[in-house]
Amino acid sequence: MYQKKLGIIQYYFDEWALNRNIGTFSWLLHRLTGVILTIYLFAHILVVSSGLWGPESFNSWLKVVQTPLTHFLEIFLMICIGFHLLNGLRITIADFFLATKEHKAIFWVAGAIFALFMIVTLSVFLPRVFSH
Amino acid sequence: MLFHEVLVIGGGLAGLRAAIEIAKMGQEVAIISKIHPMRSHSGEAQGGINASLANVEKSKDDSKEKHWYDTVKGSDFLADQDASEILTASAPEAIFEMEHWGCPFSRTPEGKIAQRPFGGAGFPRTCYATDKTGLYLLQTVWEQNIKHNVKVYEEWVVLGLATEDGKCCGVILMDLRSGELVAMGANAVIFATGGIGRIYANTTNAITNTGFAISIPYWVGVPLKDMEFIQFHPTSLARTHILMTEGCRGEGGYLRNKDGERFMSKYVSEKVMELGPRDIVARSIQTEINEGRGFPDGTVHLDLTHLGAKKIMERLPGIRDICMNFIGIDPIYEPIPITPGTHYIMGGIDTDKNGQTPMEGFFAAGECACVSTHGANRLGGNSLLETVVFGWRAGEKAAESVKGKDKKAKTKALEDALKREQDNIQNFKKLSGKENPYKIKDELAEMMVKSFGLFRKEEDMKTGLDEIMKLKERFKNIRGAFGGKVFNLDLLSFYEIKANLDVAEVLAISAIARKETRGSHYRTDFNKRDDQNWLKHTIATYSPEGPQLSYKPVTITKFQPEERKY
Amino acid sequence: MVEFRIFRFDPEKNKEPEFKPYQFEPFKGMTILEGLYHILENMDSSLAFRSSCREAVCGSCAMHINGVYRLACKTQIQILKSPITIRPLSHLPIIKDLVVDLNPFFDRFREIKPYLIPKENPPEKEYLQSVEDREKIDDWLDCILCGACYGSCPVCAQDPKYLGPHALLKALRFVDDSRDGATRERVAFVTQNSGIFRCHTIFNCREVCPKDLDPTKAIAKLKWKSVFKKF
Amino acid sequence: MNQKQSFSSAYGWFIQRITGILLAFFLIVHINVLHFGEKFFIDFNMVTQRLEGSFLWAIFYIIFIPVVLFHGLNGIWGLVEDYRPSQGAQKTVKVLLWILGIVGTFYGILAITPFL
Repeated sequence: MYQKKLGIIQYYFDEWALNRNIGTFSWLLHRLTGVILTIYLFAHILVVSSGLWGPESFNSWLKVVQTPLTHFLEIFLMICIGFHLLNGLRITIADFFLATKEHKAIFWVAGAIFALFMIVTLSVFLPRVFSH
Repeated sequence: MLFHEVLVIGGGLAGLRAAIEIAKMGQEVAIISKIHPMRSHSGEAQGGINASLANVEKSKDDSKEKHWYDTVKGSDFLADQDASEILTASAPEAIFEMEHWGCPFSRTPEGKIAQRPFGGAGFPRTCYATDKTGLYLLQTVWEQNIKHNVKVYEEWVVLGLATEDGKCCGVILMDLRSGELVAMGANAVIFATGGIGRIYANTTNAITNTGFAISIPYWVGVPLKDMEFIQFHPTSLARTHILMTEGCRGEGGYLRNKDGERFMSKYVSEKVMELGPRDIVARSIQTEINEGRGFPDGTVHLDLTHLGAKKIMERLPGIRDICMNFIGIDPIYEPIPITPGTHYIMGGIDTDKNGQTPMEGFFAAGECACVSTHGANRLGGNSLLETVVFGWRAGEKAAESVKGKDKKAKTKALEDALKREQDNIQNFKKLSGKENPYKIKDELAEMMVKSFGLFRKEEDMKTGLDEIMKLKERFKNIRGAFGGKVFNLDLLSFYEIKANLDVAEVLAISAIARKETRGSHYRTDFNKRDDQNWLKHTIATYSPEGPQLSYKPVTITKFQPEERKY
Repeated sequence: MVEFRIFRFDPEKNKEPEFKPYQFEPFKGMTILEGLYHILENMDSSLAFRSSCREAVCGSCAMHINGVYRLACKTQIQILKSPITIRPLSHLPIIKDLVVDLNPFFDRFREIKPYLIPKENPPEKEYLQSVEDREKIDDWLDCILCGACYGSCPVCAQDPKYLGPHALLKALRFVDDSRDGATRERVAFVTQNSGIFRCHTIFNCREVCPKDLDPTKAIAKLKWKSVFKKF
Repeated sequence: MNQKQSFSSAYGWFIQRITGILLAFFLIVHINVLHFGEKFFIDFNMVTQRLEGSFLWAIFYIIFIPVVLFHGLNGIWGLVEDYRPSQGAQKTVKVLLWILGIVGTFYGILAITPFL
């Protein structure tokens, strides 16, 4: 008998290769964005906590993190938050209201909301990137 | 050497039901099945299971005796009436048992088991669970096997029987997964291997239903009974021959020819119409097609469009799924093209009413057995009933018969049989001819439809028999089987094709000998029933020169043969 | 002309699986299963696959065909783009070619006690069940145990102890059955570490189910019952 | 039916959904105010102006921080559980996550006090 050995990361690529559909796509992205956001959350707390050592400390830290690059990365952060939030709501709707049949429709509605959100985000964030 | 007190061969309804009974009686039992039990052909049964429960308004005058009479009349009086009586009398009990085990029958408004009308029955007495009754029954019975912890050898194929002094003492098996041959001893063996539909090309049966299983006991001397009686289901989907349940007509579907005419009025009374017994309806359809009133693709239409979406979705959802998947037609809006298809064999391994065959320690139940409750033509809904009732009885009898016997395998006989099968396999692998065995299988199947189909004629059948002999000759000159061990489908097919040829020969010789028309055996050259000469069962016994025929009287207890009119 | 690219693995010959191409002329209305039989009968007698009913009720022939888990018997060749890639079900050990070892799959199924545990002693006739009560279980009955959902579920790959969509669907079938008396035990059982809460609502099971069942919905329903103890 | 049942995962699942819904609200307010409302560059004074003396904002963050930490770390726990770690590893990870969560909550609330 033959069974393929699963690598911890390889596994996600395999599943995506064999199930290319909305469900798998959003599950994978949900995982990825979730992990990124949790890491960001801790970093965020650490940066803000610099205020404990006085306004100067806070301001100097903020200088470090407010560069064109980080501002650009903030757009990426918004993508993560937007997706994770909308997809989380989609799963919650399916779980709570047993709306499994409509999950694709909900996905596309969420996609439309996401697109709107991104238009607003870009219009605010892109100028910020180039204002340095 | 492996040993089990009772071995059940076949994991369909009859086999599983027998195993439960044996486990309940405290005997050790194992099931051997070529496929996983849930893949059995029983699961394809759609319409329902008969019992005179009198649960609906129209059937309140129904009784066991009326069910008995309908069964006997449907059989064209060839049924053994004591067996039919057992079948119909145990029916309510058997169905209540299934219900208690959890079978999700459809319900009447009062919460009782719902019943629908079926062909050849005086009252609506077919208990149903939408149009997937077989699947749900199979699930139920398998679940009970899980509960009783019955050992199942999945994907083990029986290749031969081991006998000693005319008694069955075990089987030779091939484990498909490893390809190893195994001898397994047993004090009793129950065969519940189902039908042989695949020797016909236009069959509604599963791919697994070949003539192989039934030929195994035949080769060691167990006689086959009434093999000429093959039931043709009136409504099978065009080309694929997937079953369209009799429930379609039971729920009020019409049969129409190309002029849109409900042609059944020409063949049976206005009261019965589409709900005649299967042999008559099938022949009527074939007559329409033969006389040019069918559609150009050789079909007539089964029209459900007038039933309305709600009724179809509620009562016949499976039929709708099949139509949409396989021919892209939605029966709510379009009629279904159908032709008759080979469906069921009334004959089989000769057994008495307890499933006991003439060989000691060897039992049979279900479609592969011929208790002869169905005689020359089975009524719809009686086959599921037969599997349950006679599976149960065979299990009970087998369990009783092994009580107090030695729990030891008869090594000598088993080893001989094992050697024989090993040689057989070696021979198959060593062959070096040119013929493709699958071509032989296909040609046989086509020929059977033509020569031993709905309408039979002496000369057609004779040429058919010649053809079988020629194919047998050609089979000796086939290519070798694939040499691998693991999951060797090719090797298994060789066995099956060889068996198909033998079973077809039995069928052909039995059919040629019976010079009358009875039930599903319709001869254009002898188109009258002949109770004087032919009110008897055909028994075919194996001999190296070919099957030897003898005859056995029919048991008649209550109902004297009369003209069969609908 | 159509090309099948079939996953081949013979434990007696190969160490690693490979894909082999087969080309033939299909007839109109030919299904993938008929194609596989055509190959077995005329081109390559070493091919192994499972089949039985050829009408989508036995569940033998679930496999991964052109990117989706489906039943070979009800998939028409003409709706697919050639070459058609055929793989066995995932997450299960491969015995040979397209034949997988379904034992892990059935073991999970057995764990949930898939049989009726009656509330009361059986009456003389049938248990009475109203049409409405029968309707409640109607959506959960048709499972043919083909394994498509198990193969498509990413959780089943990671966690071989995970009960799987098929077993959880069956559990709900008994939980919702008005005749069954073991509801509390059943819900408690599926609330185990490898039970319903390993489901991440990926929807693959309902997308691939050849009988159009909805295991995702069944699991969601069980989650509700588990959290609010509403039996 | 002998396997150990764990109703804690049932509540875990439920609370994950509830905190998720709460977070949707919190995040929209938080991000709207900070990233869309504020000027391009933030410094200590700007934040203090907004938060100083505002009882509502204090409550907002005191709820927001534990909720977001629970949601994040419970999510990580779900991911870890998928890999079926051994009993010992499960315990270790669980303790680690709880410590991270509790410390994070206190430290996070502490971190906003200078602005109040």
